[in-house]
Amino acid sequence: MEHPNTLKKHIFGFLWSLILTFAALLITLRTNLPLGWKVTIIVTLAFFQLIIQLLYFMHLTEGDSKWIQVVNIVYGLFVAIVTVAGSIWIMLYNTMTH
Amino acid sequence: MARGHLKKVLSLVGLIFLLAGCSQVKTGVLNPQGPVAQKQYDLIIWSVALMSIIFVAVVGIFVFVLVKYRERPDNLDYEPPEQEGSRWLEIIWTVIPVIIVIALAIPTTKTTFELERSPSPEQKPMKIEVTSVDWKWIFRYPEQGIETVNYIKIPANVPIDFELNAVGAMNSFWVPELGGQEYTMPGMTMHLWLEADKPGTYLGRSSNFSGKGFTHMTFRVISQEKEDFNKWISHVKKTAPEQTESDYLKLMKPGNVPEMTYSSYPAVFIKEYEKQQGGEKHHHHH
Amino acid sequence: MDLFNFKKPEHFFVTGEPMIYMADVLIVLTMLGIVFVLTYYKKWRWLWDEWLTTVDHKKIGIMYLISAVLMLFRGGVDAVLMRTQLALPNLKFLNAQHYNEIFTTHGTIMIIFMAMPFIFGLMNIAVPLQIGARDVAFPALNALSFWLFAAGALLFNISFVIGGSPDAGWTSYTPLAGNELDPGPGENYYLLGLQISGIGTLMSGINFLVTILKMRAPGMKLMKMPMFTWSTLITSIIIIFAFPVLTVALALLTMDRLFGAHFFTIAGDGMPMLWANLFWIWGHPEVYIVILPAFGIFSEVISTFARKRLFGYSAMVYSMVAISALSFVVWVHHFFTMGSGPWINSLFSITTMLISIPTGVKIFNWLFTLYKGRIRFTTPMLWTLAFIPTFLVGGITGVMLASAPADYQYHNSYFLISHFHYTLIGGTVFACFAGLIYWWPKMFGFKLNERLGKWSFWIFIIGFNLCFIPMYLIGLKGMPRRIYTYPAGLGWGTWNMIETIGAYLMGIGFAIFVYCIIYSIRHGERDTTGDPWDGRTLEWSTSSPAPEYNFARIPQVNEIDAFWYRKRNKAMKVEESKPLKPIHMPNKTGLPVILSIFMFIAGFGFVFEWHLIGIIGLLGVLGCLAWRSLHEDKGFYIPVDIIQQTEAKWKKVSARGKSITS
Amino acid sequence: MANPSQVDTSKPLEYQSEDGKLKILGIWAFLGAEIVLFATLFATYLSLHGQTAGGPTSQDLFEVKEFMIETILLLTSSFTCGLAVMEMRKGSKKGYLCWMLVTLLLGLGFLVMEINEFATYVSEGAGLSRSAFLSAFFALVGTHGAHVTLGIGWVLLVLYQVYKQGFTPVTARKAFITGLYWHFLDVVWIFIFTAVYLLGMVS
Repeated sequence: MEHPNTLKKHIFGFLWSLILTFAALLITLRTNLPLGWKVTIIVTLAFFQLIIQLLYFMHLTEGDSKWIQVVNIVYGLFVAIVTVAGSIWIMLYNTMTH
Repeated sequence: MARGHLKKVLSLVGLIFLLAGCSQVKTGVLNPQGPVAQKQYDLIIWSVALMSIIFVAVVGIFVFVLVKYRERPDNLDYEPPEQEGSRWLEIIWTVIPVIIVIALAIPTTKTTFELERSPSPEQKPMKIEVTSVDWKWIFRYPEQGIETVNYIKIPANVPIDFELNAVGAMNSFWVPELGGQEYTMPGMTMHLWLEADKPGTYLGRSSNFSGKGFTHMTFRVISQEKEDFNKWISHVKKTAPEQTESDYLKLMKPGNVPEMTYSSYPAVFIKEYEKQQGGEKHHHHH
Repeated sequence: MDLFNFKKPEHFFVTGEPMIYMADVLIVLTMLGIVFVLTYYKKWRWLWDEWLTTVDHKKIGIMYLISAVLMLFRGGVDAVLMRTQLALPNLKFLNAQHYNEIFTTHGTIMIIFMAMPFIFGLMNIAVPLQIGARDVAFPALNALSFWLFAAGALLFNISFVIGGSPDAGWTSYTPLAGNELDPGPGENYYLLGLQISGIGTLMSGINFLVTILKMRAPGMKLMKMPMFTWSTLITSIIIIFAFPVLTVALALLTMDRLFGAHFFTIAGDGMPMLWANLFWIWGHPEVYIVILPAFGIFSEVISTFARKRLFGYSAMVYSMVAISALSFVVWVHHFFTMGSGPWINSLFSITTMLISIPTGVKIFNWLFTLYKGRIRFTTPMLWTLAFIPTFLVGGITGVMLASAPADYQYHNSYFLISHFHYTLIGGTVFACFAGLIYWWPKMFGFKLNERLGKWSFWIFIIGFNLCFIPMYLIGLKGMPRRIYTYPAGLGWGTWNMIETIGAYLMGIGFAIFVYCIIYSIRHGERDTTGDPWDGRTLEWSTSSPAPEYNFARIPQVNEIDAFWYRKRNKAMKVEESKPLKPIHMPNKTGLPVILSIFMFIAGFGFVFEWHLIGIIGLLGVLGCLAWRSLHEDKGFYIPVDIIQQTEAKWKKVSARGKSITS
Repeated sequence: MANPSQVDTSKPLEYQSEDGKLKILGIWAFLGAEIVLFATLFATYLSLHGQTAGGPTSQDLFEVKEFMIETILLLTSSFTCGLAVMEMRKGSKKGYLCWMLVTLLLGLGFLVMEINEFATYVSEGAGLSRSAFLSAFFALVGTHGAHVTLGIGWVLLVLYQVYKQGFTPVTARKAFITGLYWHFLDVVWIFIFTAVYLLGMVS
């Protein structure tokens, strides 16, 4: 647990982040998926990248306070998602339902 | 049936609480004069009734423990027991509030959706366009082609579809006796249904702070029998002045003005002007 | 953006009102007085060494409390002025503009510059002592938090005499608060004052989070922490995740006003409603930021004066956790009437109602803590007991407001005003009084006079209810908030008169409280034992006032209410037999004050759109940060013999005190 | 403030002192706050994306090549920053300094491209005050850019201290914390890349 950041892991993380980035680019520009699908897929890919950075580069699960760190990030993401999704719903779609 | 009965009893309890100690409370929100205000009034009374259960329970326990367990000269050697808590009590005072919340949430949701629709769907509605301007209310009757400022006349028992707009600051359009309010916002058209049961005059106002002249941003709502209303319309058509573009622009300047009546208004010019003031309108999908 | 624009605003010094000239004179006289006293008694050095550069959480707490009481006075004067104007129909005591400014500053000051620092003051005083720590995790950062708060508060308050007060309400809704409808420095003061103190608040949140999670005495598991510490922890979490929203919202409106951006303007396709949305995403959690610590204080006071451990401890904790999560998903109930559709309104109605469930759990747990207790009616206990029915009324009207269709009738009316004063005064302000009186001996070594305290309590409580109960009624009678006058004949007059009388009584209650402090400084009962209330938590196990290092030996904790059990089990002696070690303490630093002065300069510059001054201020801030990075504070050690001397002195006085009383 | 005498040598240097642990946890809490700060800017941007006031839209402005290069620069800098911290844990001062310099250069490259992008938009009349959409674009992307700028300054201060003092519990902690901050900026950029640039190309 103490020294997980070997060179191999870093390279692994870097390659994955490149792959995910280009995948998102290709899906957006080179496919004919409906917009809703594109949005869903590339946002999901972004969250995968987030996890990779947190685990491989940022050592989120390291140290005495790893659980606090994880809960902290999860709570932050909860508020972030509520803020973004809630605002979009309220600002753009609030009266479209009837 | 049983629930309806309970509701009545509780409503009574609620009313007693609300009215305790005050005689002439019957104005404003507590004096509903139309179906919309009536629905909201019923919901208010229902919530007061539900809340009084909690109120009575808590105050009861509170007074009891204070009297019974206060320190007295004769109990100074009493050492209170160390209680960790009680699973059963915890469950009781979680479950009962949950039930109360459900009992309030269901009519709340139902009424929220109902208020989006005409209160009397079988009646042909009338449309009135409302624009709040710093610091006055402009009302246009698109079907009749007339315009009033700081007062409206409406036919009783006809659902009115108020289309709310604003130039300048946000305001809120509120006629307590006819129903709850809705904001008027620049660049965002909104709708509010109201209806009066019978002829009468009610006070309306802006309830959302909008600057210096806000306090005096009131208007009268005069509900009349249909014939009287129609007579008024034709009278206005015959006698009131036409609104010119410069009359309109004068109204757009900040300030309070008295009640006014116009037999017509420059519709195309106004539309252009308000579009320019309000930016591109977004989301009004009614 | 013109760097070298030093345009003077139309009215640099506010003029025209006799009241303002009076205030000007008073301010100048007070400042001259302070300077004179400090110089005459050669106290400048003392001020700098003991207070301005201190990093001691206890002193920082005291400075927060002094500021908060001053701000309570200022906000209270605002309130009394408003109530005077509304006492009778058609009064001309204040004009519309003046009234608008006063309700704006009243709201902003009470929430941001009174309630927040009051709570932070009490947290600073009590939390490190409650968890058996020497200080907070980042003492210098703690000082910086305070000084940034002070800079923000000062900036906001000088708007009164320089440049003009903000006048768009404490919610500062756009487009009214935009440049087009409200030009001039007033709103800029609001934006920058809040921004600067908000940054300080965020840092306090981080500081207390780390302090509580990492610096507890050995054996104090999370579920053995005192309830006030728990509430501080939860509050810190809410601060960390809510305040950035305010930071951004304020920054965006600042960009609209200063740099021609179009977030909230009608021109350029901005959305005025977006401000309301962002403001309340922060604003609702903010309500819980000031109410949860209040719950914590009440928990401590109730369990101390009922001589019983808190009933349902774990349920109390879980309900706070639930409240913290729910507080982020209810914000739309502040603008049900802004065209949100029925789906949104229904959903947010229900989430809002859900908050009442954990809150109810807490109320019942307090009641059952009292049950089978032996209740002592001390002043802190009176404030706490008064809280229960008061907050209950605030809470049930809150549930009523949560019902969207009913809210269409309550919204923006005096019904709403009364509701949130019942929660914020009945919750937060009562807790501030309770906590201040409760921890007063720990701060200063003497108790406040109980008789005067009770007088101030009863007068305040009677005044409070006289003032706010009629507001529910006139709200239902259609009286909206923020009108500066009203005509006769609507049936509002009598009630308004009663409200005004109530407001004056609250003012008198506050005045008696201030007199009580002054009286007690000379005549208050000295606290020689460190434990004047027969307390339960660790802060009462050290001397009053606590020594610089808090505890000579870090206590070992085995139970909830650690000190209570130690007293029962006579474990004090065991504790005292352990050897003393030198204690490591952080050094004083002047950097927080200096950085905050730069921040103030930056804020002042941007208020008047003197961008060069603003940028110079910001560069100063960056310079301070860089300096700090290069000068790590290594701290110093208090040697054992000094600790021994300090402890011996206290023990001697304490023993003498005990022999006298027993 | 924690007692410096409590040292646990079984941990990496930055975690050895109590003070280091506190500060690392503090920075995590700060990053939690930063998540919400950027989320608010994203919420604003996504609400205002269509509010162009007849001015240029995202499709008119964004260039795939430009933002892809920016993205690759920042992703790579995050990687090299990770390598630097790895070198630090091996105790190699030289390795750390070298990789961190590479990181800074990549970051600087990113910054130059971004400033260039902004300058182009402004010169095309697509500045901050053109429309709500552009206000929100500059606020979001600009705040990230400001963070990168501050990050560069901060890293430079730390590099200087590591260069002078070598690795102590204090400098190691500082190096680790700046590393966390730098990775975090990369994470934020991934979301800007997704929600601003990619989505801006198709809607």
